[in-house]
Amino acid sequence: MKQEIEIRLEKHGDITIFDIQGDVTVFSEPFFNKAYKSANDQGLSKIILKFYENAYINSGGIAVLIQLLAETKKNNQLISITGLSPHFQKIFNMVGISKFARIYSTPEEALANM
Amino acid sequence: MKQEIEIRLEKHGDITIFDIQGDVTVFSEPFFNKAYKSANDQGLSKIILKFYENAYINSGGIAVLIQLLAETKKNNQLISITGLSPHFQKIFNMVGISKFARIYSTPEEALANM
Amino acid sequence: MGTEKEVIQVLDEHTIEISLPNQLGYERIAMACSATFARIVGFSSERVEDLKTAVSEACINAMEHGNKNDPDARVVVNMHYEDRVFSVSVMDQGKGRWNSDECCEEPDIEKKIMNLQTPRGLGIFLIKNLVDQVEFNLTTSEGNMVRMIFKMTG
Amino acid sequence: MGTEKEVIQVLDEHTIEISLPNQLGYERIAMACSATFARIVGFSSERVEDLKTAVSEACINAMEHGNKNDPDARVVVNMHYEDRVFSVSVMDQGKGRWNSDECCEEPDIEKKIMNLQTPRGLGIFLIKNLVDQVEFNLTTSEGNMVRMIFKMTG
Ligand SMILES: Nc1ncnc2c1ncn2[C@@H]1O[C@H](COP(=O)(O)OP(=O)(O)O)[C@@H](O)[C@H]1O
Ligand SMILES: Nc1ncnc2c1ncn2[C@@H]1O[C@H](COP(=O)(O)OP(=O)(O)O)[C@@H](O)[C@H]1O
Repeated sequence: MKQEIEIRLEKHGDITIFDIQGDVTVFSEPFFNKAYKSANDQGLSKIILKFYENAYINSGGIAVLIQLLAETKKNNQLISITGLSPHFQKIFNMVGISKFARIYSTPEEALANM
Repeated sequence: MKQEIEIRLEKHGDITIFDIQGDVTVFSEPFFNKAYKSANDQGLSKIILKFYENAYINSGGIAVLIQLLAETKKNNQLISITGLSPHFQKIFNMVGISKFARIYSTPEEALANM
Repeated sequence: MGTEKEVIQVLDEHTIEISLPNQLGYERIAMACSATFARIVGFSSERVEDLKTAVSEACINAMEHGNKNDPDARVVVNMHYEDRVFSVSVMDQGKGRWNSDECCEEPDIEKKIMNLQTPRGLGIFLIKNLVDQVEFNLTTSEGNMVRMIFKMTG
Repeated sequence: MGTEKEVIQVLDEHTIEISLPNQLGYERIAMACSATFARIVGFSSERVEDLKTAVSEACINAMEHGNKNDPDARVVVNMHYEDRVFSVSVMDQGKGRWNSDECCEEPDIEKKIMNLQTPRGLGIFLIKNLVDQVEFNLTTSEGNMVRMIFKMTG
């Protein structure tokens, strides 16, 4: 069984975009940890999590994102989320993620507002 | 169980586009018959079958298309097919449909060449 | 034991059943199956998304908790549509009884962010919020069963 | 009867099984299921499309011919992936034996267009052309079974 996720990092000034392709599940934890560490090593201050409309995100994956939000909160880093389908926007509101991360439709919109 | 197909007719000079939304199966026969009759009543001479990339077409639907091709052939009418996914282009070649209908990627391309 | 019910499922013309290996990731197959069924009977794409997430969470729980990740266990998903009611039952082979009301603290995002609550524990919360009705305390001869109900509206 | 084989299927960790009512249209559920499974194990999207069409045609034949459109009959689809081989078996409850080589004229588009051959009769042709291997002459205790094999390449 392939658990596929790929996170590519893109720097835009002091903002790092995590370009997240694939499934966000409990198996994604090491990928997010690695991405966060490498962004931190480069002295980031802001993060955009760029999702795609057809992403599969389950509660295990949301738990991984909550851990990331906890880290950014602790380190006083701003974090935004983009590209969620209406369904996952609803889910992220339900869980309360949207209290700790601003939700934008596109990375461009997030970049302009952070 | 809903067997959903909708065929809308669009006139472009002497060409009628059949805009085919939904599943092309054995249940589509009355829809194609009706569309063909109404286009004929308006004195059409050429037809474009406009499919969509995500169409579901099975062998029962292909049989319905073959009957339509047989009619157009009998009546000396030109017929083209557009919008097929690469998979269904392959299937239509396999079955030999492409010997009796020209396959184009878009209706615009078909309109320009008929 | 007052709330425990033993359930027998029949495979009639309104019923689809799928049997999966107990492998994380394979919940996607149950999602695709139930989503296609629900689309055929006419659910909106919004409701289909809700269904997919609920089915996914119930299957993952069956795999992780019910079947305790045993690769030889099975997860059986039974889908039924009749009289504008779509029901999905997810069955595991876990003998351990549990009660969704007693088992878990309500998720609290503030606590989770402050590390005062585990980041996990969202599955049952999501299911409860996405379905029209759910029963967690059902048992079959094999193990646990969760039954979720989606009603056709409009 | 030389080519007839009686087959018993087991549900192991490599196997997914789905049971469908005998209703045209429900083949889409088997398609979604097998497509998701094949994607998970790594088939290309081109091969997944081939698989979907082959599964669709085998299910429709099981419904129309094997089960003679009986709404109370079932179609069971068993999917197995192991050692880079994906196999799909489609079982009906039709007792009538048939032979794919003897049963049907090879489709000929010229004849079909000239009304010299039925426009139908394409299902088995498509299956043969899309799969790596297929056996039509299998039987189970219940009825007919068609087994299609897709090999992982590259
Ligand atoms: N099928 C099941 N069998 C046994 N226990 C279960 C089952 N589903 C859920 N539970 C129990 O309910 C708890 C909460 O589940 P859930 O909200 O999905 O969060 P998580 O799976 O992250 O713990 C689980 O930790 C488990 O103890
Ligand atoms: N599962 C089956 N059980 C019995 N007969 C079958 C089955 N599948 C196919 N057949 C026979 O093979 C013939 C050809 O099938 P096919 O190529 O799919 O075309 P069609 O279904 O349009 O006739 C059918 O007409 C039927 O006689």
